[in-house]
Amino acid sequence: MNLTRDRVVSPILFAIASFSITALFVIGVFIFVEGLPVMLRVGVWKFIGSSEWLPLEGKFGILAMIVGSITVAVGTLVVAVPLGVGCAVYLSEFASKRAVAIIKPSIELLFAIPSVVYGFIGVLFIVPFMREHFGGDGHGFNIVTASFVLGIMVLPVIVGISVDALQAVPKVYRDGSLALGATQWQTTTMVTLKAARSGILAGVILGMANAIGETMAVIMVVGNAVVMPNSPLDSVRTLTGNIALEMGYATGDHRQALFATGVVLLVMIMMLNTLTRYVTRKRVARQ
Amino acid sequence: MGFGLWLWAFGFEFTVALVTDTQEQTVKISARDFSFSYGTQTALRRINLDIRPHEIFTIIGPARSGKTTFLRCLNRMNDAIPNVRYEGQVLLDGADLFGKGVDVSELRRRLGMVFAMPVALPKSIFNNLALGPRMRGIRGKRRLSALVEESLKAAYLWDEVKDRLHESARNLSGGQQQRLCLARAMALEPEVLLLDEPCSGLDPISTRKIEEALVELKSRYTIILVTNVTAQAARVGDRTAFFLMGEMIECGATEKLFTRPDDPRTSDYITGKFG
Amino acid sequence: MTRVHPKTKEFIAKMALRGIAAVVILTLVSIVGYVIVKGVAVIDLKFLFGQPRSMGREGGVFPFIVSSIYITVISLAVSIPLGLGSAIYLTEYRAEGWATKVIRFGIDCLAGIPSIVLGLFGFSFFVKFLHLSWSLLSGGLTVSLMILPFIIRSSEEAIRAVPQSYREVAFAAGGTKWQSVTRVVLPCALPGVMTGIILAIGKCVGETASVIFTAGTSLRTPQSVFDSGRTLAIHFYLLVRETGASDMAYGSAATLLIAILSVNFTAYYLMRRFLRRVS
Amino acid sequence: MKARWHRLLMVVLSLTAVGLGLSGCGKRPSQGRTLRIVGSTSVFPFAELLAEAYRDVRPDIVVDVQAGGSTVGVVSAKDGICDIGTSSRELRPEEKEGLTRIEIARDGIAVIVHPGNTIDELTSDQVRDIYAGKITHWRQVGGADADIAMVTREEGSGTRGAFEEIVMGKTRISPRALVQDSNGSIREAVATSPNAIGYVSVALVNAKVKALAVDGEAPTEEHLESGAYKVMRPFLFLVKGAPEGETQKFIDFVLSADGQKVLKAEGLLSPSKQ
Repeated sequence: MNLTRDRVVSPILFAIASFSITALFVIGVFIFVEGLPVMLRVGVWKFIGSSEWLPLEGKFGILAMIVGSITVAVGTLVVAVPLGVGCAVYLSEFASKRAVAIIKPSIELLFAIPSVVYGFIGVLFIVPFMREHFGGDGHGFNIVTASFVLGIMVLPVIVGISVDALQAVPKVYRDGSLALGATQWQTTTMVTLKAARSGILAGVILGMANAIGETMAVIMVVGNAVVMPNSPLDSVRTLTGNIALEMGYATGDHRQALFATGVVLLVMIMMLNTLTRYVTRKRVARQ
Repeated sequence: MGFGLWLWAFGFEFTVALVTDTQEQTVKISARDFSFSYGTQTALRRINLDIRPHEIFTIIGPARSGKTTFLRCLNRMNDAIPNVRYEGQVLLDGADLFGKGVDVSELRRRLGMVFAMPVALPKSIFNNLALGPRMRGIRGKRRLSALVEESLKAAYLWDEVKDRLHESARNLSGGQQQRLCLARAMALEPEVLLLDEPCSGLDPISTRKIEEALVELKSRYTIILVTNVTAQAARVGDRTAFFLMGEMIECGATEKLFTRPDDPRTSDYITGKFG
Repeated sequence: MTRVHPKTKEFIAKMALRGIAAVVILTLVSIVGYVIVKGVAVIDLKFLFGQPRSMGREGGVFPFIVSSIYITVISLAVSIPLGLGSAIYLTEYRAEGWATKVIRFGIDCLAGIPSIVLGLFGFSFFVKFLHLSWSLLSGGLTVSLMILPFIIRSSEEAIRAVPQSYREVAFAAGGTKWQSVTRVVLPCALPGVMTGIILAIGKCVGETASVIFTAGTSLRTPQSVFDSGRTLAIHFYLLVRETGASDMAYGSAATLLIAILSVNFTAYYLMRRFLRRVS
Repeated sequence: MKARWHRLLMVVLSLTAVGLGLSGCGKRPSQGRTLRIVGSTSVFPFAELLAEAYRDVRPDIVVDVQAGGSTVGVVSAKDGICDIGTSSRELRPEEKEGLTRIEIARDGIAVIVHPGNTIDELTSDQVRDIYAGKITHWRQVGGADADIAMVTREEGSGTRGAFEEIVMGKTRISPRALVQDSNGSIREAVATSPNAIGYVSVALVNAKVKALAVDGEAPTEEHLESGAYKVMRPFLFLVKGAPEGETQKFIDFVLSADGQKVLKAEGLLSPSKQ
């Protein structure tokens, strides 16, 4: 009886496990079928190489938005990496065990705060602050604002993964270094951080993927102007924002162009993913 | 439930048949030209030995000599390793272990195993012991309780834990945990006990308790004990085999093997020239 | 170049790190605290169980709470069996090989898809292609695609963390693979699996981008999964967009945060108690 | 321990069961009892209010309103996904086919600035030049010493379409304009930025923002009715084929004095006499 059940279970589980692949395939098909035709009609290079976005006149160029997504993501990292990794190093290397036992799960809890709440805080505090003290073309709705909002938003991800990576470094490494007379700080910078490097990097890339994929919080604070940014104080539109903003009103080619925006977004995220896999695989190989 | 009951009834009859069988037989387990390899590595080479019912058969040998591998072949725990290859035969009551249609679960139930490191599952003591019987489909509370009590008594653990059967087994000491593992193996109502260096992590007192239990249990089970403490083999073994580099060098009555070994390598090992 | 004494350096670095950690924690805590403090004044029984009036500018948020629960329940009901099943298959039933590589790649890709793109897909697949229209079912299914990879990963990690020796015990006791999984491995991995599920609940409740295109924005209390509904997170987003930082917006946000945090806290607490009991 | 695990299994199973049960009880007749209205985000708040008012008249009817966008309204009505589609702009010729167009109200589009702004009035040429990016500084139109932050709706929006048609003519709105995706969010953006200019439905103008007079005419009800204030567009209900049954009854209610009273109270104008 048991054996027969086992023989039945395996294929069922295989079917379940293949669901992700199937879902991915169906998603891909639906997005590509809707998005590719207009992309091919306009020309792929023109679509991603021009920044003229006049969907009602049939001009679809999303370069400005690609640049927008990337600048916002980079800005996010500039804000989040020093804070997140610093916080993680403090937690795993210097804080007391009891403090970590309380703080780390709390930070992970914050992972569950809806992104719209971060956007709301951004509109309420950071946008007026930026407008009054820095001004610029975006009048407060700009790349820096979005970077701060997203930077805070991805902190829990980066802190959580970095702490895990740091704590996974065997204690003997640290003991070895301390035994050689190094201070705790020297041990951290020269031994622990080096050993945990790829784990932290994976967390950072994941944070970046989150930043590129975030939609609603960004729409609220980035201003959504379709222009090539000249300064960090300019407003930009991100790829995700473009879809969310115009989806409601789009029809025909315009709508397909939004699906095509989704295609570009997908490809960008896949590239980041491949990078993550490469980074983490190297870690595995080394160990 | 009905199905389980039927199965239980079937199993019962089966055991009765075996009991009548074992009274006549003189060989419980017998390896014939048995070789075992995984990948390109040969772990066991042409092993020939017979294990008699109701004896303590000890296997000694240095690390990586294949003794644990041999033990794990007996209840087919090595099946999970990819690319394994068996050659030759191992017969249990005359039937090939690796033959077609062998129910591995049933086989493993008949050969209860205790590992080198005591593994107490993060469950209560009772549930640790009841795991095996439950997986066989035994549900009755009374029957389970009886089995648990009986096995704990046989492992000399009952008096120490009878008041806290429903507390976590992880709170037991190392020695107690290993006796728990022994009891867990016995709760399967097996015919053979396979013990893989069961005392390697234990202090002398715990070791003695387990050894005493084993001698006591001989009347009910056939016991195969793998050990790297030659003295232990000398203390409890009826017959002993010496393994080296995947080969069985010598096998015989323990006393004879320890006093007048045939093979110079055996005497080198037991006198401590290497190992 | 003046050489700073290592001890001084250590002191400075430690202080700087402590400062950074304080900034991070304070920022996050103050965001949560601010919203809850501002919003908690609005929350009363009438707010929680009342119907919204004039576009949600007045009245209660009951329909949105119901919709949020629907979306969460539907997506968990779909993604927990699929996620656990996949995790079990990948860890227990299949040796690492091309099959696991392909499946893992699929899971990673699925995890990487931005929620807005999932929203596009949900709209064209569930809403239009399957004729489910804007409904909680469409929304819940879309969200389940979002949290599935997350649940698979966390379950997989938890299952992997169960010592190999536990499985051997199960096998040695005559267990089949399935028995070793259900009776030994899963119970031991349960805390980890639950952590993943709890975090996933947070994601379900807080998701906006994909739900807005699939579940719609109806203000009514949904009667069935085929009805459209507006989740609390979407309601908050629309309120903020349409009316700015109003009391109602704070109230909704606070309700949302309190709900998520209390689910998480309860779960953590239960898990700790559970862990203490067994180990 | 084991019991706990079984309990979890029970929870999962019952969740699934609840899900299935819910989907089971969802199979009830949708026609006749639920009216589904989908479309323009500008019409959405008003349709929602109408639905609320209709609940008092016909408690047995559920009116379900979705915001999607004017174009979604048109497409959904055509596809039959909804009973009534809504649009806040005039239909394009190719969209008209197969749809019955019912004008339920007219809405002025107000040009708004921050209440602290010293400007009270602009000509339509000035508004156009501001949005075209030719005028970038408030001093150029007699205002304060500050850059203008223009806020616009996204491409495809009904409000934007009407604004472009009436004010911009052939000129394009500068891509530098900040984009917000609803009337409300434009109002909020303008209300919080001292140097911003935006355009929203007249009905949404409140104390947080200041509506400018365009070409000397303030967007008051009187000027709108008389046609002196030109920036105006219709709110449409769209029905596939001819409206019938409960759909027709709801439309009758909207066009009745009771329905119109709801819209009037929010600052909309009655539909143009046809």
